[in-house]
Amino acid sequence: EISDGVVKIGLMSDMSGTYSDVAGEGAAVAAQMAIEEFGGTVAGAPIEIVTADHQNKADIAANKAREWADTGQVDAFAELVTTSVALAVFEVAKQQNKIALVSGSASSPLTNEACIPTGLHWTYNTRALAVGTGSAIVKEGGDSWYFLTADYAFGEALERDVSAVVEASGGTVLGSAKHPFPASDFSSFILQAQASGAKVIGLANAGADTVNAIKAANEFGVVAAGQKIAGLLVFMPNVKSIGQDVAQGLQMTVSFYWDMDDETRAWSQKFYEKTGKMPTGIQAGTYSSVLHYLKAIEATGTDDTDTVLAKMREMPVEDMFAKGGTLRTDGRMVHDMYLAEVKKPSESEGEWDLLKIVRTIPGEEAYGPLSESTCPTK
Amino acid sequence: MTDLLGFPPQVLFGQLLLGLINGAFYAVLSLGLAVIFGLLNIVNFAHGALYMLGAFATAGLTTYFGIGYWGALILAPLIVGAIGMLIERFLLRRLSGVDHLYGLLLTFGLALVIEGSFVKLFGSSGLPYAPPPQLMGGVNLGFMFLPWYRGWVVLAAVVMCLVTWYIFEKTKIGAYLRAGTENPKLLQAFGVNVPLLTTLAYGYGVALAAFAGVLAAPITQVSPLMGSNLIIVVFAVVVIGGMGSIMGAIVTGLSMGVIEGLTKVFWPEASATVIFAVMAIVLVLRPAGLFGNAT
Amino acid sequence: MAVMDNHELGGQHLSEHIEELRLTDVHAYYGESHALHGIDMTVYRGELVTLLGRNGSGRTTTLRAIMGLIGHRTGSIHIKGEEVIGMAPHKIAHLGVGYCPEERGIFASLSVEENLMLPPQVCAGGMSVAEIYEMFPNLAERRKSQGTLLSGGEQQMLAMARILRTGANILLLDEITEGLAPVIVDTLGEVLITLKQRGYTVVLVEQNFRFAAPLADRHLIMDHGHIATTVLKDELEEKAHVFEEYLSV
Amino acid sequence: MNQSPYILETEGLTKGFRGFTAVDHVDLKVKRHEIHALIGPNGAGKTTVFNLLTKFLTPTSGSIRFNGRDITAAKPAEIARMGVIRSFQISAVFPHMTARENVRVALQRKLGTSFQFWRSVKTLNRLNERADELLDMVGLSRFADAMVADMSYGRKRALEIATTLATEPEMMLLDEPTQGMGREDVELVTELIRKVSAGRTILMVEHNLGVVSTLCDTITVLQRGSILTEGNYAEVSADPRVKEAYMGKAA
Amino acid sequence: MNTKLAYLIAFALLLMAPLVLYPVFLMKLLCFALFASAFNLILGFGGLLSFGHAAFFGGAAYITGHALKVWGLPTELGILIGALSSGVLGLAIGLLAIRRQGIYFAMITLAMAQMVYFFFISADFSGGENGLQGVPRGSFLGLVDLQNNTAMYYFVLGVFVLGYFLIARAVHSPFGQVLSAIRDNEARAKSLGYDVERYKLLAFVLSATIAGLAGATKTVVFQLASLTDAHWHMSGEVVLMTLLGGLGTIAGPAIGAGIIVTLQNTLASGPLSSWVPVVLGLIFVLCVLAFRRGVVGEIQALIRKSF
Ligand SMILES: Nc1ncnc2c1ncn2[C@@H]1O[C@H](COP(=O)(O)OP(=O)(O)OP(=O)(O)O)[C@@H](O)[C@H]1O
Ligand SMILES: Nc1ncnc2c1ncn2[C@@H]1O[C@H](COP(=O)(O)OP(=O)(O)OP(=O)(O)O)[C@@H](O)[C@H]1O
Ligand SMILES: [Mg+2]
Ligand SMILES: [Mg+2]
Repeated sequence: EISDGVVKIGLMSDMSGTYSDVAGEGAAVAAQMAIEEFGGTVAGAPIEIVTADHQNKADIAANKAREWADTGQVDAFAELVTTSVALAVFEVAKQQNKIALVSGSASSPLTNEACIPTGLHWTYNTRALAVGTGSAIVKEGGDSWYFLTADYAFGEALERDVSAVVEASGGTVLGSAKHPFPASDFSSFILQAQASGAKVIGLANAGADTVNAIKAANEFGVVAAGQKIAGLLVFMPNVKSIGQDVAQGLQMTVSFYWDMDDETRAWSQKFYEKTGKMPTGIQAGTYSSVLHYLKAIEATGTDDTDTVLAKMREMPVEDMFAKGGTLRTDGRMVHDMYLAEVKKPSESEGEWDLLKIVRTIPGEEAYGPLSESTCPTK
Repeated sequence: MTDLLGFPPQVLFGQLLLGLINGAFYAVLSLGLAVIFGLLNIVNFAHGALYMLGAFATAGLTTYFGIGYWGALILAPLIVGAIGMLIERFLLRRLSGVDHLYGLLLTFGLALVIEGSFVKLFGSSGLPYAPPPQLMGGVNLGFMFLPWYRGWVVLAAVVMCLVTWYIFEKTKIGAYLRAGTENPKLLQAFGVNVPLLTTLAYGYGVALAAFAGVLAAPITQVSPLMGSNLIIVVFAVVVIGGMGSIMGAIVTGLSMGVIEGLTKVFWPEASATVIFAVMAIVLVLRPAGLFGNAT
Repeated sequence: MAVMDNHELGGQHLSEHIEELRLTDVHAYYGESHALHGIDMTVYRGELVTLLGRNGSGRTTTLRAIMGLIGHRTGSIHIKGEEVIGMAPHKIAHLGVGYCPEERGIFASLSVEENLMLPPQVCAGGMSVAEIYEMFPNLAERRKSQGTLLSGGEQQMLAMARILRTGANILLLDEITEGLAPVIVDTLGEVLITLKQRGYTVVLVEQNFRFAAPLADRHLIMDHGHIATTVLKDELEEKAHVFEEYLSV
Repeated sequence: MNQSPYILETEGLTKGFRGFTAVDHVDLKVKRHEIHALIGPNGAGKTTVFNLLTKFLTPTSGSIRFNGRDITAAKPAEIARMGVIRSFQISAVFPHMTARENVRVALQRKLGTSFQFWRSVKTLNRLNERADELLDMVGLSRFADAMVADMSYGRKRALEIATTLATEPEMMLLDEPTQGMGREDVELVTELIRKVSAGRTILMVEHNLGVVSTLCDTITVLQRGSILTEGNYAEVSADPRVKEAYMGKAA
Repeated sequence: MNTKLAYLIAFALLLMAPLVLYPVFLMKLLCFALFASAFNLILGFGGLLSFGHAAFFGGAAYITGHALKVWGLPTELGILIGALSSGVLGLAIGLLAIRRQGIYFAMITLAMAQMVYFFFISADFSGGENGLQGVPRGSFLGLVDLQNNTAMYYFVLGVFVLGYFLIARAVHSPFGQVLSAIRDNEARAKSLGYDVERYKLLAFVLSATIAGLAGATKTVVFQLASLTDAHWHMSGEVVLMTLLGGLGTIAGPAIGAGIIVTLQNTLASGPLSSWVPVVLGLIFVLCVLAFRRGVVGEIQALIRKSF
C-alpha cells in the first residue's frame, strides 16, 4: 500500500543563507525527531528523509522538487522557507499531486489566490501576525500607527494586513515610509516616523531590517520619548542579536515558544541537546507538520496523496506545537497563536529565557474564517 | 516656520545630518577601496566581508575577552589589517603580473568563503552589540535629536579620511604608492621594497574597512551578511569619485550619503537606486568620474 | 663617499683592478623562450662598456637580468663582490645600481619633479637637483607638469636624470639617446664623460654607434643571447670587420 | 578631385595644455606625393601636431584641410577611413595575434564585412596573399605565423609599417619610424619608405638626420610649437638657427 | 577536424543524455551553458569583464515570463521577445559602460545591473521577491506539448545549439578578428580606421541578447522567474563558470557551467549542503590561483605540450 515501499519526505530549506537560523538545519532535526517518534517506520514501511539547501533560489527548489518527485520517490515536501520557494514547489506539487507542508513561509497568498489542493500552510502567516500584534496593541491604547515597510511584496502584504486590523479595532494609520530592501541604515526612516507623531511604529519587514530598525529606534530615543515599536515578524534569533536590553518590552506574535508548558519544554530540551539552540516556531511547526502527516499514513495504511490528505483534514492536529489544530480546505492549519513580550534582562534567568507569553490568540481569531479565503479550490 | 518643498525645515536639516553620517561610512569604506585599488589595481570585492570582520571582531572582543569599544577601535582594525596582510602575502601576491581582473575574482571568492563560514559559525542573525556607555544618549539640536554616538561616527570618520589623504598625497610614501600603482617592477628596481609596500597598503585599506565595521557595530546588526550588499553601493561611490582617487572617495562618499538621505525623504522607494542613477549621469558627463583624470 | 674615494684614487688608473660587475654563465627566460644563452662578462670600476648588437640580440635582457627583473634566470651575477642572482630588485638597487629602462618608465601619476625625486638615495654623492636642472633645462621648465605629458625626448631626459640623483655608481643605461635631438645627445655624451671621470661604472646599450664609440672603453658585441666578441677602444680600426659581421655597419 | 598642390594644409593650428602652448599657430602645407619631414628639438610639438592631424587631440584653434576638405571636426576613425593613417612613436601592434593576422586586420576593413559576425573568418583568407607580400616587403616573411608578443622591438616596428601600408593610405603619418632599430634595419626601412612613397604623401617625424637627408623632399623645423623654417635639407641644415637649436655638431 | 569530431560526439551525447540523466537538470545545465558562453563572448573575446550579466539573464526571464503568463503569447515568441529585450537593455547599458575599460567597466555594469535588480524587486508585474510563478510552458509551434519533459529537453537543446553556434561563429568571423585586435591594442585599431566603440557595443549587445535567450529559456523550463536570476551573485556565478571552464575558449564556458551546476545540484542535498557558498568561493580562489586557464585551457595547453 506504500508506494515504492518507503515513505519519503523531501525537506527543503535555506541551510546557508539569511533564514538558516530560523529554519535551516534545525528544521531538518525537528523533522527527524518526528520520524524518531514513529520509530523510523510507518504502516510497516521505513520512513526516509532527504534534505536540500535551496539557497533561497526558486529555480534550485523547483529543480530539486521535480527531481525528487520524478525520480526520487518523494511523497511529500516539507519546510519550504521563503515564499518564492514555497510557490515554486507548490507548482510542482500541484502537477505531481504531492503534499507540500509549508512551515517557513509567512505569505498569506499560499492559502488564498496561490493555493493548491495539496498545499498545507502550517505555522503562521502575515494575517495571524497582524491580528496578534495589531489588535493587542490597539487594545492597550496604541491607536495611531506609522509603518516602516520593506519595499517588496511581503512588506506590503504585512502592512496591508496590519492596517486592516488596526482600523477594524478602532485605530488609525497615519502613514508609512517604504524603505529599500535590504536597508542598512534606518535613522532617516525612524526620524520620519518620529515626526509623524504616531503612538506606534510598526515594522513591516523582517530579519536584519527589523533588527536594524529597532537598534536605530533605541539609539534615537524613540521609546524613551513615548512611542512604541511593534515588530511584526520577529524570531527568537533576532531578539538575541538585538540584545535583550534594547529589545525589552517589544511585543510580537509567535506561533510557538519553547517555555510554554511541560510538553514544549521537554521537546525543546531534546532539540537543544541535538542542536545547541532552542527551537523557533518554524522548526517546531516543521515537526508538527511531519508528525501529523505520518499519523495520517499510520491511520490509513497508505501514502496515497488523496487518502492521506483526507485523513489529515479529518484528524485534529494534536501535539506539543498545536492543541486541537484543524486543517481547512484552503490548506490553512488553524491553531492558537501567542502574543509575547521580550523580558527585561533582570527577569531573564538564562540565555534562552527571552520571552513571556502575554496572551493566547485563538486560532479562529488569528486566521479568520474560511469564508474570507480567496482560494478557488476551498 | 515655513515649509521647504512640503517638509518642515527641521526635518530637512535632520535628514541632511543623517545623510552626512551615512556618508561617513561610505567615505571610509570607499577610501579603503581606493587605497587598495590605487596600489594593487584590484577591486577588493572582499571589502564588505572584511568590514563585517571588523564588526565581528568588535563584538567578539567584548564577548570573549571583555575588551570594550575603545579597545576594539584600535584592536579590531589591527587584527583585520593583519588578516588582510596575510591575504595579500599568500594569495593576492601570486597574481602579480596577471590581469588585474583576476584580483577582483579572487577577492569575490574570498568574500563568499568568509561570509559563508561566518554564517556557519555564528548563525545568520549575528551578535548583539551596544554603543559604549560614554556615548549613550544624545543632544537635542532643536531640529533633531542627535545621538552622541552618531556625532562621534562623523568625527572619527572625517579625521581618518584626512589622515589618509595626507599620507597619500603629501608624503613620500604617497609618491611611492602612486608610482607603484603604475609600474611596480621599475619602482622596485629603484630600490623601493615594493612587495612590503603592497602588503602594507592592502593591510591599511583592509584596516579602514574594519574601522568602518567597528563604527557600525553599535548601530547596525552585526551579522555575517551585513557587508555583502553595502559593498555594491560603495563600489558605485568609488566609480563616481573616480577610482583610485583618495579625495574623490572622501568627497563623493560624504555627498552620496547626503543625496541618499534626501532621497529617503522625497522619494523613499528610489533611495536604493539613487546612487546608481547618479553614477550613470556622472559617467555620461565625466567618464573618468568626478575626481579621476581622464586617460 | 664612493665617488670621493674614486677621486682620491684617481679612478681611471686603479679601475682595472676592481671588479664591479661580473656575470658568469647567465641564462634568462621569458616564459618558455630562452633569451640569454650563457653570458660571461666582467666590468671594472670606472669603466664604460657598451653592449652592441642587432635588435633582439638580448642587450636589454642582459640589463634586466642584472637588475633582477627577469623572473627566471640562472648562473651567477656578482655586484661589488656580492652574489645577487637570488636577490630582490630593491636590494640590488641598494648596492648602488641605477637603471634607465628602454621604455623610459616615467610615472604618469607623478609630476616631473616627483618623478625626479622618486628613487630613494642608494649611495652618497648623487647630483643635486639644481645640477640636474642645469643639465636639462627642459625639465626645469616643465617641472610641475604630469610626467608622461612630456615629449618623448623630454621623458628620456627625465629617466636619465632620475638615476643621477640617487648616487648610484653603477649605471645600466638602455638606449638613452633614443629619440633625442642631436644637441641633447651631445649633452648626454658630455654627461657620460663627466660621470666616467667621477669613477662611475657604466653599461650602455646603444644603437647609435657614433655616439658610443668615442666614449666606451670596451664594446661587447652580442648576438643571439650571448657575447660574441669584445672590441677594445684602441682596436676599433683593426677590428672593423667584427662590426661588419655582427652589426652590418 | 581638388587640384591644389597641397594635400594637407593647416591654418593657425594651435594646441594649449592648461596654459602651456605646445603648438602655436602652425601653418603647415604638405605637397602631394612628397616625403615631408617634421623635425625639431625634443618637446617642440611634433607628436602633438601628429595627434592634432589625426584627431587624437582636439585643436584649441585653427583648421585642418585634407584634399581641400575641412576635417577639423572629424573623428580619428573617420580620418583613417579617408586615407590618412598614422603610426605611433611607441610601437603599436596587436601582440596576441600573429604577424599575418596583424596585417590582415588592416586589410580587412576594405572588404566592408567587419561588422558581420555571422560570416566565417575563412572569408578573410583571400587577403593572406597580400598580407604575406607586405610582410615580405618589411623582411618579416619568416615570422608570418609567429605570435607578435614574442618578437623583438625592431621587428614590431617593421610590422607596424607593414600594417600601416596595408590600408593603402593616401597619406601616411610616420612618427619616428626608425626609432629603436639597428642600422641594417634603418636602411631597410628607409628603402621601404622610399618604395611605398610612390603615389603617396608621407609626413614623418624623424631624428635620424641621415634618414631625413636621403629621404625627404621638404623639411619643416619646429621649435617651441612654431615653425622655425622650412625648405629642403641643404637649405634647412645651412640655417644657423637650426644648427643651434637642433642639429648641434651633427650638422 | 578534431574539433568537428569532438562536437559530433558531444552532440550525440546530448541527444542521448535524457535517457540516463534527469531532463530538467539537463535543461538547467544547457541554459547556464548558453549563458556562460554568451558571457564569454564579451569577456573572453572582447576583453571586457561585465559584472552585470545577471541583468540580461534575469531581465529576459521576467519579460518572457510575463509574455507567456499574462499576454499568453506562444512559447517561441515569448522567448524571442525576452532575448530581444535583453538586447535592448544591453544596448542601453552598453552605451554607458563601453566608454570605460577593465575594472571600470566591471563596476559600471555591476551598478547598472543592480538598478535593474531593484526595479524587479519593486515593480508590480514581477511579483517582488516571490517572482513570477506558474509560467505556462505552452507548446512548440503549437504542435508539441512542452509540458512533457523530454519534448521540452529537445526544444532547449535546439535553442542551445543555435545560440552556441552563433557565438562560435561570431568569434571566428571578420567581426571577431577586429574584436580581438581591439582587445589587444585599442588605439592602433582606431588609427586603422575602426570605430572601436561600435564594435565593442555590438559584441556587448550580442552577448546580452544570447544571455537573455538563456534566461528566457530557463523561465520556460522552470516555469518561473525569480530575483535570483537578476541578483549580482548570478553575475558572479557566470564569471566563475567561464573562468573554470576556460576563458576565451569556445567550449570552456559551457563545460564550466556544467561543472558548477552539477556541483550546486549535488551539494544542495549532500552532507556539505550548508557549505555551498563556501565551496563555490573556494573553487573561485583555487581557479584564480592555480587554474587560470580553466579546464579546457589546461587541456589545450597539455595537448600543445605533448605534441
Ligand atoms: N617580454 C618578452 N617576452 C618574450 N620574449 C621577449 C620579451 N622581451 C624580449 N623578448 C625576446 O628576447 C630576445 C632578446 O630581446 P631584447 O629585448 O633583450 O633584445 P635587444 O637586444 O634589447 O633588442 P632591441 O633593440 O629590439 O631592444 C628577443 O628575441 C625578444 O624577442
Ligand atoms: N597632453 C599633454 N598635456 C600637457 N602637455 C603636453 C601634452 N602632450 C604634450 N605636451 C607638451 O607639449 C610639448 C610638445 O610635446 P611633443 O610630444 O609634441 O614633442 P615632440 O616634438 O614630439 O618631442 P620628441 O621629439 O621628444 O618626441 C612638450 O613640452 C610636452 O611636454
Ligand atoms: Mg632593447
Ligand atoms: Mg614625439
